[in-house]
Amino acid sequence: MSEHNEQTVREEVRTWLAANWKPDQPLITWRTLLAESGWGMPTWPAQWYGKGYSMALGNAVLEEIQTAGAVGAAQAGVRMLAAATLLEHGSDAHKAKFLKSILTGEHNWCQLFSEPGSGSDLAGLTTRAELKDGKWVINGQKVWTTSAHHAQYGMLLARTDWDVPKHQGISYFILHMDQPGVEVRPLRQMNGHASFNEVFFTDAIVLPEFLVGERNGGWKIALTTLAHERRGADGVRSFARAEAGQGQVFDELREELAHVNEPYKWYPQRAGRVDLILERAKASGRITDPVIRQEIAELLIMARSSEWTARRARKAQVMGRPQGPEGSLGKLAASNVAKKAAHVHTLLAGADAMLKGSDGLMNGLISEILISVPAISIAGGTDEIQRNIISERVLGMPKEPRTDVDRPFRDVPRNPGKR
Amino acid sequence: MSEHNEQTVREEVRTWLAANWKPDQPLITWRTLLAESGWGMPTWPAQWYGKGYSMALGNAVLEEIQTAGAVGAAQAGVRMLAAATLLEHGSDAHKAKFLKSILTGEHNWCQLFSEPGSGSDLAGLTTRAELKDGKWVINGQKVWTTSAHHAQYGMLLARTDWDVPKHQGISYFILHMDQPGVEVRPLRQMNGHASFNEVFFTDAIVLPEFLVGERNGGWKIALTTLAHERRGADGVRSFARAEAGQGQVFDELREELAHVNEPYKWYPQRAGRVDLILERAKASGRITDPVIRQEIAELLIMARSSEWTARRARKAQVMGRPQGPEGSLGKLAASNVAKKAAHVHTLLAGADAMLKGSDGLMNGLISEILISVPAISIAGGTDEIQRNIISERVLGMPKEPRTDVDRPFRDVPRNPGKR
Amino acid sequence: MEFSFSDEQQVFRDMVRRFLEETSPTKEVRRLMDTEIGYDPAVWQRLSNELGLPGLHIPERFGGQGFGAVELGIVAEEMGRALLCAPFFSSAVLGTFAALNAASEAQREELLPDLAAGKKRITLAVAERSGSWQAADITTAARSAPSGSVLNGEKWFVIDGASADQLIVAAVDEHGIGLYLVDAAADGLNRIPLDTLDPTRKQARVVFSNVSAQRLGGASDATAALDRTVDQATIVLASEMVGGADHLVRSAVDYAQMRMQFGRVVGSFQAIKHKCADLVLEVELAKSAAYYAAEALAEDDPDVPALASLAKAAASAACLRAATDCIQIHGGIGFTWENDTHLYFKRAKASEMMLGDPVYHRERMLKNVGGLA
Amino acid sequence: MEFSFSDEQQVFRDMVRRFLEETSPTKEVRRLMDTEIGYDPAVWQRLSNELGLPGLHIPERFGGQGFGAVELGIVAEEMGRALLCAPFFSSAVLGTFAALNAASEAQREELLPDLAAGKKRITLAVAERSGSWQAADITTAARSAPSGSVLNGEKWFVIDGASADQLIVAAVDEHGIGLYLVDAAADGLNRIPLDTLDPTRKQARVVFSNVSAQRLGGASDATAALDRTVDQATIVLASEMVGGADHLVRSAVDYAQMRMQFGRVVGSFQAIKHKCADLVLEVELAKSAAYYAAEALAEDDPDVPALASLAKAAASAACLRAATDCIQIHGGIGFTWENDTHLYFKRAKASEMMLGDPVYHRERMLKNVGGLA
Repeated sequence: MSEHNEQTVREEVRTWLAANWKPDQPLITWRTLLAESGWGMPTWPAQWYGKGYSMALGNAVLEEIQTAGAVGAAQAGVRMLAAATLLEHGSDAHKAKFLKSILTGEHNWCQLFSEPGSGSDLAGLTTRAELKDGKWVINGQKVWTTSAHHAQYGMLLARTDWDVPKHQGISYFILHMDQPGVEVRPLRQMNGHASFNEVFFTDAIVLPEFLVGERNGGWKIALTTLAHERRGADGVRSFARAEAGQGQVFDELREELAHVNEPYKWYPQRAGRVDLILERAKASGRITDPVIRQEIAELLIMARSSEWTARRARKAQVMGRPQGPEGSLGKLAASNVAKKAAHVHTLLAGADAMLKGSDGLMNGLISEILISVPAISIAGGTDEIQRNIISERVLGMPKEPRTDVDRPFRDVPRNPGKR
Repeated sequence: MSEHNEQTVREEVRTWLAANWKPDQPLITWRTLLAESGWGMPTWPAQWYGKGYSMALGNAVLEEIQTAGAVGAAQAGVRMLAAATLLEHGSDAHKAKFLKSILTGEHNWCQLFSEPGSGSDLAGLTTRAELKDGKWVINGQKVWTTSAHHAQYGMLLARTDWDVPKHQGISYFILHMDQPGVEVRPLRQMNGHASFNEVFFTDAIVLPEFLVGERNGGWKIALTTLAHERRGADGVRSFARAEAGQGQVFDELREELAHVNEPYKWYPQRAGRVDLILERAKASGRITDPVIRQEIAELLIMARSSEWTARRARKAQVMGRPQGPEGSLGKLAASNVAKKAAHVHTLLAGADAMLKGSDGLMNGLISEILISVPAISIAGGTDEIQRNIISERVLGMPKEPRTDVDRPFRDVPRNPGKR
Repeated sequence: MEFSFSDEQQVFRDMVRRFLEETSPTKEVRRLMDTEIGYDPAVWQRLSNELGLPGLHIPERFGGQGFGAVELGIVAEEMGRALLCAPFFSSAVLGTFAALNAASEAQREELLPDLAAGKKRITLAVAERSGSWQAADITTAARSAPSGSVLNGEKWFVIDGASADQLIVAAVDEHGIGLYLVDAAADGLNRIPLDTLDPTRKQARVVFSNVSAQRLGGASDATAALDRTVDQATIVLASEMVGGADHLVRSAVDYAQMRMQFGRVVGSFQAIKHKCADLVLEVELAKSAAYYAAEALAEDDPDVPALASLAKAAASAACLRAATDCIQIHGGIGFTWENDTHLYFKRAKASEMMLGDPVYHRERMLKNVGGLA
Repeated sequence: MEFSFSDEQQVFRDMVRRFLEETSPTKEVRRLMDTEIGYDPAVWQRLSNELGLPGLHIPERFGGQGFGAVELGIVAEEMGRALLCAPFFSSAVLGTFAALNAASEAQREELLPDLAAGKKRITLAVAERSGSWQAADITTAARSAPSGSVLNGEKWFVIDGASADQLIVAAVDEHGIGLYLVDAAADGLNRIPLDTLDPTRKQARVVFSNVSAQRLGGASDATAALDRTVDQATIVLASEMVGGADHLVRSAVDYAQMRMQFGRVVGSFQAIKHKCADLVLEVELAKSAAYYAAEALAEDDPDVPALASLAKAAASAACLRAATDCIQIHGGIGFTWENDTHLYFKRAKASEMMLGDPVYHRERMLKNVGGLA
């Protein structure tokens, strides 16, 4: 496919867009066109809604779509993690059945990995899948499932063999969420939002054809999903982008985004809102306080250095350089920045830090920072797990001696099943 | 012995002192009298230079000695750790041979426990003792041995069995330092002082009668020594006390103290010299700087709270209350205080922090703080070991799974013998 | 200084703790925090009648028990541990100390017996929009009127301000600062509940428009009485915070002992063990500071202002850290509404700022450092 | 901003690193730190002749290589890693930048070729007894004299002040601040070596009693040139510190991988692993700051003053922490003279204070925050 040079490709896209893109059509109609053309996911294989292009060429295509002001393939939620996993490990039947509706936005997905009893230790999961009468019967519980309440499908990890070591008895399934054995309950956080769900399975059913990969071979597939998640391939990070076009496509897109992004609206507060610090320092008058100024400076130094470090990592990746330490540090850095920011916001708020809602500063935004930041050092892998990862993968330090990986999972001490 | 009431005892001591104490006699003569009278160590057993008194009654005796302005038994160095260990685990022959000269100050002792390859993991020691022709032959190396260069005897831990788990193959010996197989080399620290020594054994000899306790039973005896060390029973802490009397006893005592305390003269600097902070803040003019004031306040809060915590612990001990968390925190608290103090001293010194010796502040004292404080979080048990102890003994958290305690020491991975 | 509680004090602590374990489990805290007044009058009555806690430190001649700051600190510590929802801090601490410090003998005779019996709840209103508890920042004004005085101004962050029976209000008058007693039902008084981060302790904004008030004490500046009241309350608040911190340490350790990951309890990982060790160190130091300050208050030590600030700064840091670490050690569950840690976190965050933040108190401590140096 | 080094820059870094590994092993550092001048003239010559490092950033027309701040940062980082004892910072950085910023074209032609070739070592004297590198704190005075100018005053903390061939001296004169070139052999010049905490970089006190001097540049205030010089040197110093910090991280990790306790390498304990993880994070962030500041300097970004201070504050904290943690991870051995960590620790401690301490730089960064906000 690299016979195309970039200019030719750009012209091809433009021609196609000129013929097909118009803002006044149903969003799904447009995205179906886009998916079938292969332009929406140019780096995907040509046989699966893509063009098989390199990352660079793919970026050129996406640039053209953006320049034309056209709407791209659906990105929100965890759909892209599902897509990436299916592209890599799914059967052709899986790809044929699921990929298009992921791109058009018709079907939403959720990730059914974490459990109450297995958080940091994901492979310690105890949700069970048992083959009965030719169908997989699922029993157990998942948690921290974003958007489970409006997902049609879930990527499910369940234990299918208890007599082998923990990583070797897990299978990866595609679960249809809309069935009697699946109950989704919102899980409220300390900041009052309920961005996550608990999902309970009581004899929920998965058809045998919806096993992904081999039976008991689910762990390495899960690692694919997780690797894409770490790379930020989920659409979560893009939630802040406003889509301001005119026409039916955009109206429907805004509706979709409002819906999908709802659970994430406190995420910027969780990150500490460094962007508000100087404004708040001026508004509070404490910008002249030398003690506060030191705190602000420390925060800005951390925040800017973290950004620059992330940009170093991205640049190295783009240049094809081997990843240096800077690549694995982002999450821990973000956690440190957020904690420091919450501290500075507290000092800047003074006694008003005790107020919330409409009595609180910035209509409660500041108090939302204070009660959201504690999540950032936990969600998506605790600081402690990040430090393990950094010390092992970046610094090459040895793992701790493990007592849980070399024996049948049945015999590994674990949390009681009930919560 | 508790038939004595305190008043009777006090009078008895006074009478004895009136008859025997005079400042113009050789120090050793006086201390021999004191040791033989039992008044010097009133809580020791009556048959071993003591009176068998309770702690309270013993304190009354020592008060009387102090009130009379008389010099007490020798305390400096680690002699009292040796004495306490021998009293508990030594044979009558050991007690008869060693205790008196400990009390008179004639013989100094050192503690031959730590090795280059076993610091935090003391029980991993590899100095070996082999019985040849009826004598123990010692080979190996010790380190961090304070005062080894002027000690006549050492408390030595050596491995006598390599085929049993690590704690079960260690024996406790009394080693005569003045012999050809023992070489003492001063070990210079980053602050330029050489307070410690390395001690090398090349076929050094211990006579069989100088084994303390059972062969291979040395570990629990070592724990006795270490417990007394933790309780501050070594004389190290008292080094700052000046002895200001007139007469031959005092002249000789001052000489002894100057000699024995020499290695410890940087210890106050290692602790951060919080006592100098306000004086330095005023002298530097930075006492008016709000940023520095916060740092000073944080330091004083830590330092005062640490003192009060230590006093809570002592008071609880005196009252016979069960030890609370406050008892085990002192060393870690002291380490935190010292580090913070070094930071504040640096800020107060400004560019002058770059100078030392006579060019440095307070004739180099401040620079000595800066380059001595790093030792406090290591010496006598690292901060990490303290955190283990606190979490396990105070908070009751479980030990980490161990891989080194249940198999023959021979098979435990360890540092290469040579350094 | 004693550096130790007496056997009697220990017995007293156990009694208070048992009472609070019974009456203030977190289920009850959760129920009460959603009510308007934020406490259970029946529990308040029991706490007053059975234990006499509101009058603990009120002299016996005014119907109190005549104990001192050390006993009060014990009570506050246990209340912090139990996260009790009650008007104790507002009425038994702020209001009562203000009355003790500023009121005339006749006024004391009028006010204190009811306070001691828990029959009347009187809070103290000092801070205004700027959020300062310093006398110099007060702008609410009092002027003499034919019958008593008249207040105009606005107070913020008034604890239990919307539910108290009476308020003692710090105002500027011709003598400097005066403390004025105002009836909750007085004309011109408007009490607006504030939406607070900490749902377990209610606050109100109180607006005074020509409100009739009675000045406490004689015709002289009450700044010293106000400052002393704030110092006393600051020490009690520090005690409350170390109680909360101590609970949080225990909660974190208990969870870490129970929670399994990787085939081990997480409390066997050094990352968790060392975090707990550092935490218990900070909390024990803060306790020592709170105990020392309470003893100093009981002995009327001249260093009380410095020690109050020291104890508050230490307790704020320790309690907030304990709450943050407790959430972290719980992992995801620690961030849920269902888990109790966030209730303590929010109390810690609010207490950190109440009566002055740690930066303020560190500076104030150093200004008054005196014998601490 | 590039956020990445080019392939050529990487090759250059490797070359510098190899050279320094060969010429500046710690055994050599230990030998040189005990000498009076504190460096090896033969190595200085090789470094000048073979690599042209002193002239790296000097324009080609003055005999330099015409590279920019990024390449200079690379060199400084590698020198920090190797703890090189050499007059590079004093002469190639401070002196050279001062000449570049302040000298007239004729003076540049006179000075820069020798500087570029490493034939002359010219240091810069700014700070005085008060230890400030700010123009406003300078009291050393210059007055016009029949032939050139005459200096009176005293400079402190002059790097390589006792061994440099010439000094550029910041002094107050009728235009404001002037930078004056003084010959080391001039009458009335007294250079007294200072006893420094960091034995690897010598400093001197320099007393001027009617010393003949030549003013650099035209008859106008040189404050801006001085400030820029200090900014440039600050960025280079930050680069040097992150080099040292990076070495220390590696040293700590290597030791932890090798040292056994309790039957495991200590690097398998979370207490050590997590300390190293936190450390590498801080060091990588400081590196990013130093790299960004160097790029900004190369691009003549208006935020250079803020970025210089930001990079210095970040690098100081990271380098000192790296040294402290490296000692801690080594345990007892880390505190011995025989172990090399203390040499880095002492350099870190001195560099922390050189050209202004972190408190100063954080405040200064915020004053100039501009585009960083």
